[in-house]
Amino acid sequence: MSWLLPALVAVPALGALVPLVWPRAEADRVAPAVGVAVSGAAFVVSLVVAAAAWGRDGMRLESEAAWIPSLDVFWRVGVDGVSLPLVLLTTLLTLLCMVSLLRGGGPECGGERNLVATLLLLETGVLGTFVALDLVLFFLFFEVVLIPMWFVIAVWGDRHDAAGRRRAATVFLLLTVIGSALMLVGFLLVHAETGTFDLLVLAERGGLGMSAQTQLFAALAIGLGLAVKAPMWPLHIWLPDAHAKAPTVGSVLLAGVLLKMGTYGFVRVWLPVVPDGARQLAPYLACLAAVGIVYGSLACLAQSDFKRLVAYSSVGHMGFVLLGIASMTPVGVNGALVANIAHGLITGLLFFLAGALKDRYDSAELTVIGRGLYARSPRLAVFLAVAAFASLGLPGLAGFWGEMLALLGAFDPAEGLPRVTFLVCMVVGGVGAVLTAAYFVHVVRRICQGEPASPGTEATSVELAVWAPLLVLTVLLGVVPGVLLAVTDPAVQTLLGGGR
Amino acid sequence: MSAVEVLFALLGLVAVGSALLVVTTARLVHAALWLVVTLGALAGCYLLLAAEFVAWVQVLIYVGAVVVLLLFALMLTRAPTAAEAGTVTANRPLAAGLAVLVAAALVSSLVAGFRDVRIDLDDSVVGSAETTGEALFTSWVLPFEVLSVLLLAALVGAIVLSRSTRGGGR
Amino acid sequence: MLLLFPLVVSALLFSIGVYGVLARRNAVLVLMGVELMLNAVNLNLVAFDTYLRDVVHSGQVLTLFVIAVAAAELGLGLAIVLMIFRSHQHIDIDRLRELSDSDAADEAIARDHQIWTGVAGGER
Amino acid sequence: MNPAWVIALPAVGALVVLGLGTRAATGWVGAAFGLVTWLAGLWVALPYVGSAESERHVLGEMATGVAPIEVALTVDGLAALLVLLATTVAFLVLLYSVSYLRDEPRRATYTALVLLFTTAMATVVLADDLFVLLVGWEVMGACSYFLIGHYWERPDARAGAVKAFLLTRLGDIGFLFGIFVLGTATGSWSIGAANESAASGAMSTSQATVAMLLVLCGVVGKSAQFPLHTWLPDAMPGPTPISALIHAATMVAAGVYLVARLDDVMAASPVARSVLAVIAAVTMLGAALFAVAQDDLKRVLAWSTVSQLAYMFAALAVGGYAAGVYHLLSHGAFKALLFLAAGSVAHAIGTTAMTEMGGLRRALPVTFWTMTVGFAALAGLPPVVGFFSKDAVLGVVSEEAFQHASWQGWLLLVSGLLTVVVTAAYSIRAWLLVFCGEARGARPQHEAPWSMRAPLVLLALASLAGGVLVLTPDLVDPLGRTEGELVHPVLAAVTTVVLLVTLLLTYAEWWRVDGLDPAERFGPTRRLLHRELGFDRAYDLGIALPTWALARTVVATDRDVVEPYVRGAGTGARWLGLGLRWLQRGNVQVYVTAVVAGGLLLGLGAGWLVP
Repeated sequence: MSWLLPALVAVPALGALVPLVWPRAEADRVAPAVGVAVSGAAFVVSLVVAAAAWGRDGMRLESEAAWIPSLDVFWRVGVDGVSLPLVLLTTLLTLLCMVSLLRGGGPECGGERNLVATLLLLETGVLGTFVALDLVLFFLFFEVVLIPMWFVIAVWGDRHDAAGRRRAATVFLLLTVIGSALMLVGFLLVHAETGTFDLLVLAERGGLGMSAQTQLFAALAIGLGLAVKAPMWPLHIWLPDAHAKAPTVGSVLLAGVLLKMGTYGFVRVWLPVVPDGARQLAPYLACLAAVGIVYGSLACLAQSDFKRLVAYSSVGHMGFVLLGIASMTPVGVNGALVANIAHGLITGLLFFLAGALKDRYDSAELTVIGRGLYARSPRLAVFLAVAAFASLGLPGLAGFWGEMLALLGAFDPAEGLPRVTFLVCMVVGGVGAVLTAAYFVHVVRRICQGEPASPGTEATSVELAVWAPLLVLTVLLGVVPGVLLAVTDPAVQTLLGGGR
Repeated sequence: MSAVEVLFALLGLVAVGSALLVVTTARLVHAALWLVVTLGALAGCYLLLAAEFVAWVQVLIYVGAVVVLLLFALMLTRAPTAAEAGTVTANRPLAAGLAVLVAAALVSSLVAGFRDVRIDLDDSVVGSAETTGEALFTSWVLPFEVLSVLLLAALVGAIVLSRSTRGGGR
Repeated sequence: MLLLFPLVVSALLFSIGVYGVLARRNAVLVLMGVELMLNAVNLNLVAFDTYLRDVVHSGQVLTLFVIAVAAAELGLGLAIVLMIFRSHQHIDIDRLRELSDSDAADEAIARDHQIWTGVAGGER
Repeated sequence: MNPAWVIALPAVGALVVLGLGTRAATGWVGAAFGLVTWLAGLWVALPYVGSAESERHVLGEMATGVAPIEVALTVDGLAALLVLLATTVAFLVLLYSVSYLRDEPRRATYTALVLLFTTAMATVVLADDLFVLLVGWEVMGACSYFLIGHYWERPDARAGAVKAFLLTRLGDIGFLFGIFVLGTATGSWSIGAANESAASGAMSTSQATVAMLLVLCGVVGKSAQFPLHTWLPDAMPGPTPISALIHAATMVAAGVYLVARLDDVMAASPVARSVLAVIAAVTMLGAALFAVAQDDLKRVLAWSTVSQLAYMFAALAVGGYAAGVYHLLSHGAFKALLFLAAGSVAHAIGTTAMTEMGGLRRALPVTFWTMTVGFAALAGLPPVVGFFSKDAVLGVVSEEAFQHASWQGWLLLVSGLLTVVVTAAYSIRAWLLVFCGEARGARPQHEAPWSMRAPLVLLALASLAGGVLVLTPDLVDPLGRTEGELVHPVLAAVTTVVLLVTLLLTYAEWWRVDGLDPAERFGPTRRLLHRELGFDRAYDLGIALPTWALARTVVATDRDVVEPYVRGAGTGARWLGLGLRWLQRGNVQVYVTAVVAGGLLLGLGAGWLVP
């Protein structure tokens, strides 16, 4: 029984109360600092968690307590190699978001107090999702995230388009809630046949005790719920609007962390709990993922709004993640996990940069931003170019390894899966990778290069402090991906092998 | 068929027939008067069922007080005494259908359940004032007291509601 | 005597009461329908009391209670009917539509809101 | 010394240079790091030059879920030669750039990128593992992209950079899949394992064929071979030293290196070799013809690079490992020389258009003489190195044609001999237009400073003396992969005669048109060649435009097909709400009716279900 994980979840939850109980007159001013302090504390706790669990086999730091025993619902948490990197990513990105709110980086419409509290609540939900080992607990935290995100988009979103941001927020909320409801049905189906919500027990059984029919339906319901969040084509429609209308911190957390909850769920729940159902659905998932890769890339080519473009690029990148998962092989799932982390870092950085551009030019339209950022804001432009190359999957930067492993997984999928289908998906994914390169170099050509349109402002020290860690981690992860893989691989092998 | 049964059947017929007139007559005041007949016939039924005290209470309270109250209400709401068109709403066909269905359901289930059951009236205890009063003030005294509070509350409520708000304000 | 006699009379009276409640326009007549239903119940109670030879006469006592409650209910009901008559000048059930979910009702709510708070209505 | 130093040193240098920013010393610091890297390269490579030994350094291991990726470096004879070539040219280019970019505000990023490129090239050359190789391979591509776009105000530079990156990346996806096939076939990602498996026959022919065809996609992209050849000439808006380093001597040659590295797998697949032969035959002649019609000096050189790379592939396609590698080295030297000399010309007169040049012989003596050596090497005049290496290639091709009577051999021999003629023609045409006759444009003010002249002279000396290598075939082929000599006297005599005749004819034509462009002789054909047979336009129409159209379709699909479902769900709910609202009209009687009906239903239902 370890108190570390409950503490990890509790720190942001309790910290969210601090700005709320602070004297009203001062609250907005001190809120970002409080946010930095609380999320910093959460980051430190996550580092302690990492120190305790990094590189050790199996589930670590487990704690369990009866919650609603009559319904078989328990408080069960723990971390392993699958969740630990995501926990670290979450705390890091939240910390960086809070830092970005410092020194006038906050929302123009004010309300820092509420924003900080909302973001901390969001962090609680995400962290809870990543450490939960009980299906109901997982579902609960999964849902906790939605409401704060709705507020972040609807209240602090694009200030030029009040109706649009509300609509985007509501579409996001509704689609995810519908998905979650399906997921809950799936969980209940699993419980009805097995009598437990314990993820570890269920994973150990590997679908034993469930009829093929039940597994298929449960896998379908759970998969749909997670696919909305991931998002899988064609359930992605909430994503571009939500990202484009959300404030910078909202986009960063949405792309960097929230999408991962969907793919994490696939790895943590879908694959081990209902493996037979998953096996039947995997080819379809792979096809949709491959379509998503190409579709997202093509949509990016025709975007004129930078934030929307980055949003659509997420559809493509998550397609790689889903393709890796669909292959149901250790290598594919490893790839999915690495791609998850890489996408969190890189797209987080890209959204921070898009936010910086939007702050400067009051729009993320490429035509409004204009050409020649290399000359106008060299540091910003260099960050942008490197982030773009990382995102297009240049080997040697973080984006490559995950996508490469996902494609490798599709090249040689698990036994019993149709090889030809997966090969086609792999080739389609490869074409998507080229298209990804096409739109990113196109963007660099449109805004970084060319005759400078107007004088620009260089990145501030706060901005650099936010961007630099992401860039450094992107490069590090690109040069030595083995560090991450060494953590995920044993966990993935056990998950796919069944049992602890 | 015994005499009691014949008598009961007749009274029942009167009750049901006048009840039908209560809900169908076009003259509002007549409806109240037909209600008197129904309630009176029911009082007779109670007598036949050896519930003497209840029968008198029925006559006193229902036929006396309640119907008078209804007539007052009709007058206060300026109900016309002449026959009037449109005393039923558009809901009538549905209502009739439902009433028939309810009747069919109830009667059929009652018939199915109590086809040959007989009440032995010969040596039954007559519900006189004495027996009923004894039951009321021994076994049922607590509900009786609670009922008195209810009546008080209703009294106060009726007064509050019917007071003219114009003078008193909110 | 056959138990069915009072029971059938009671069932018919109840159904007639249902019809009265559902079909009558005048609120007072609706209340008469309610009275019919109550009396149907009373007849049932008395019949079963006699049939079961209840020592404590629960059926008859309960009938007395029902009569008292009916009187109270009627008193309150008629008070309400009178109030409605005062405010609407009629007591036609099907013309009392304040409970409807209509735009007019929405506006009325917004008006009330304005009266109560002094803030322009519809702020949602 | 651990070969990782050759990789690490320039990377550190890149960071240092970036930290220095635009200070005056930036260029010199970059050159210093180039020198250090060159010394490290010498130290690492020299013991293995011409040696059959090899040494493997394991740096780490990376779990993947299947066979782990072993991060390892190997130094053997081939890697040693390439390390020497890459570090040498990189150092010379860095030195040259000190003066070439003296007034350039962006020299910090430039120098850093050149150093980063050196890191990447060293990674490619030294990699023992296919994935490590791929990392270096693509980082090179990215550096190439950024350096082509160095003058990012220029639309042609921007377009060229994008084109170069996308075409090479297209090929690289094939390469990646090829790695998958190789790795799955051998159960390891090591290059050595793949070669062993192919040589021992453990890898089936079909596996080898699929793998090599996929790998060839990457090779064709990187080395600008047909049909992905169009990017290299468009890469010329980049700074000229970059063209020398990346687009002539090293990066584009990495494709050749890769094929040479996987020689055993290649040998296991006759189909792949035939495909490579066809590609080489088409590319060498086509590119040479395109070169004849160009007006821009750098563009001529770019097409000549494409053509010369095809020579190397021709040799490898018929198993002429030694000839291919030899030509790779020789070409690295003389093409770097040619580009740097062209840069010197451009530095002096500010343009690379040959219509602006002429009569530069006297003003730029050092450039003239060194470039003459370069052109001689390109054309293959004895005794310059190009003569020997080209002779080696044609020799191995003719052996294939005559001794094995294979159609690949004949195809390559005919194409190769024709290319000799065309190459000679465009070489002397460029030489004449640049250096001879009357001055047609700006007059040069000065010869280049010493830091630019020194690399020219050194490379010219290397080109002159490189022929000596012919005497030691073990140097380029220590393992004895190919039989036969590198020298073929009869063939050499024939080609030399053909060559001289071509040179004389071209010179005569130039004389006849009075110092104007002898390529005008081609008439309308020339315009067609100038447009490079319209490949660009075809790719635009066939690939780029449909892609854009598809992109717009996708966006429209999202807006008009996928999103309406979402909106439809909202509208549907609203209509349903309106319908239910219609029921809630406030008529109490209706409500009560519903309640009674419901109660009745429940009662009946209960009676029905619970007997």
